[in-house]
Order: sequence, then C-alpha cells, then structure tokens
Amino acid sequence: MKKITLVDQINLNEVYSWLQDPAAGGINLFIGNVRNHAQGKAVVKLEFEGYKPMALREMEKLAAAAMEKWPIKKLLMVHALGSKQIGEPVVVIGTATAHRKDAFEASRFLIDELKNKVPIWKKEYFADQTVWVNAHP
Amino acid sequence: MKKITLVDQINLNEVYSWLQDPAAGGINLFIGNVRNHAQGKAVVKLEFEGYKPMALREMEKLAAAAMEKWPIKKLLMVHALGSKQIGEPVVVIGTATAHRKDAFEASRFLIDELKNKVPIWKKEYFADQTVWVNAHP
Amino acid sequence: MEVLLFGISKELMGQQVLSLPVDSKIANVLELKRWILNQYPEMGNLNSFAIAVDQEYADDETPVSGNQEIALIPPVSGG
Amino acid sequence: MEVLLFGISKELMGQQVLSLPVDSKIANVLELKRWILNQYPEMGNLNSFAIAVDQEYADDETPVSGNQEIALIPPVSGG
Repeated sequence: MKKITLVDQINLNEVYSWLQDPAAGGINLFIGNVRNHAQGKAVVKLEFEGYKPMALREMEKLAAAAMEKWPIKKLLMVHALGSKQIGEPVVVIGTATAHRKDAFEASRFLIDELKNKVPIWKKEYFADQTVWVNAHP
Repeated sequence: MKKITLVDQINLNEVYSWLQDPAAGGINLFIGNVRNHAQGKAVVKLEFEGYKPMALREMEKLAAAAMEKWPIKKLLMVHALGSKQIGEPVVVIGTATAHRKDAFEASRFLIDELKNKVPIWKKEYFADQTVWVNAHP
Repeated sequence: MEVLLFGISKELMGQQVLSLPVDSKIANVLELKRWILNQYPEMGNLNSFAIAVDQEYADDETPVSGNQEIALIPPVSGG
Repeated sequence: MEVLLFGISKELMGQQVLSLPVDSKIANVLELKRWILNQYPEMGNLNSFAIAVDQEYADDETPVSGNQEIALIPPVSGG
C-alpha cells in the first residue's frame, strides 16, 4: 500500500498512524527539516516550489521501483511546498516492512532518488540574499 | 546530546519533539513494532524483560560509540518493557544529523547493536505456547 | 509552443510561461534547449537543465510540438 | 555467591536468583558456567549464555566473588 502526497504542512501523527501495519516489524522514517544554516550562513526560511503533477508522477515511479525491489508493507512519501520556517519538516519518507534491513534500505533509496529526480525546488533565504539550491556550480 | 531510557510505553510525539534540532537537516527514526506473526504462526502478544541497569549501560556504550563515529546532533534510544500488544512500538532509535547519510547509518548501527548486545528478552505468546525468542537453536 | 517555467528559470527569464514564436521551427528537445540558451544566455550559467514532455523527462531526440505539455526543469533541490 | 537470572534461565531454573553453595569454590566465569551446566543440564540446550560481572559482559577468565553483582545472560532478543 502506498501514499504519495504534496501538502502545505506535514502532520507526523498522521504519517505514523498510516504506516502502522500489524504485519510490519519495522518502520523507518526519514524526516527532512529546514536547517538553520547552509554554506556557513544563517538561513532565515525556505521556500519550496514544485511542478506538482510531474512531481507526483516521479514520486509514484520511485515508490513502484522500491516496492519491486523490497518487500514493503506500506510506503509513504510526503513533501511540503510553500514557505517553511527553521525546524519544520519538509519531507517525510516512511516504509514499513517485516524486517528492518528492508525498511532502512528502501527509505534511503527513496529519499536519495527523490532529491535527484523529483521536480521540486528549494529557495534559501539568507539575511542578505536568496539562493535557489543546486542551481549554480 | 543523547537520551536513553527504558519505559512502560513509548510516546512518539515526545520522541520527535526531543529529536528536533535547528542544526539538523535529517532525522532518522526506526520504530520496532510487535508483529502479528513469527515463524508463520500468529503472535497474540509479547512480553519484554530487561536487566535494567546493565541494559542502560550497554545502550549508553552504543550511543557513545555512534557519537564517536558519526557527527550526531541528537541521539535517542528508547526500549519498552512489560507486556505489549500487536502494533505497539517496542523500541525507537532516533538520530538527528546535519546530513542524512549519517542519520541512516547511525540508526542502523544502533538498532543492530542493540539487538545483539542489550540484555533485554522477548517472550512471544502464541495461542498454544510461549517462546523466548533466540533462546534455542 | 509554450514552455512551463519553475524556480530559478522563472526568475532568470522573468516570466511564468515561455511562449516560443510561431516561426521558431523547433522539432525536438535539443533544438528547444539551444533556442533557450541562445535567447537567454544566463541559462548557460546553471548546472544544467532538463526538458519534460507531458510530465516525463525527455532526452534530446524527443520530438516536441505545441500539443504537448512542455516544461523546463532546472536542477531540482527538493527534500 | 548469588547469580541474577532473567528470561528463559529464570524459567528453566525455577528461581529469580541462583544461590551458590558456600563450598562451591568458584573462582572465575568459566568455572561458574561449568557449575551451572552441571547443576542445570537443560541450560546446555540454549544457543549460549553469557555472564555479566558488575553489569558488564565478562570473559571466561574474569574472576568472580560474592562481592560482585553477577548475572546470567541468556541470548538477548530486544528490539
């Protein structure tokens, strides 16, 4: 079973409830937060923009690839869009599997691939400038 | 910063709040649940017994080893003791790091080592018998 | 033909959607990328950019036409 | 000398704490393990068991005495 969404705000209680599965011995959750610094400078806030329909399609493809590779009971990918303050969760990857090894490997695969392929863009706001992350060499 | 406890019941909200760190970009949580089957048979409930002072010492040692190996902002290990129903969390490992790779690796190390070394014992209750897990070949 | 813009491309090119002139005669992704770099040389400073056709990453040989949903994908940075 | 028991050992040996006779003359962990296996042969069916001295895993050569906290650690299965 999988759940893939783009939201304004991530609710971690809902995430955990949804991942519960009596047949799953292990749940791995990766939560990406807004860090308070980047390249040694203070980040004031972040903004995420997404090409929503394509982002959802790419996330669905990654989920399908993971479910083919690992025996996953439940898989969840949620990304927040819009303006985010320091410490707010911006992305959650969750997998529930019978054996913990699979949950660790699948979550790691999903967040790594999400960061490579899903058309979502992060803009960091520093006190003196803004930067679109990864855009320039 | 680390937090290591043995509890009657795990509260995941507290766990996540405690792991929040403005300098951490990634949080990895591993949650071990009571599975509804083992060796192909239905598990009714579990019971965990611990040699508490030694279990805490062993968990502290693992935490110290992980903090030496990876740059960890926050590290949490919580194990529940006593009687647990299907689906209840029995162990939570959480790490908050600046970079996600470290969080995945450290959490994986901590749960693997916890299962090898920490003096806690699991008794599975099936309909027709009880089994101390790992005790016999 | 129209091209959807996101993130830094939207800012660099100063618009939400890029409209290509009718006589631009662009037949595939490679020609579209060249046209963009020619008209907006500052796009050459990016690490790279991709083109998506109907919400799928497309390679240089993929044909493009006005009937498709075409988007310019600058380096992604989600997560 | 007393030995704390847990999990399956507590059940197999039918007590919470094992009290060794005063004349048992056990000087180290190896001798303690042998004494246990001799008195409680069913313990030989376990995968293995360890001895902890003052809440630390102890190897066979570690000396043991009545002044220490000694525990029998059957195969662990937390998590």
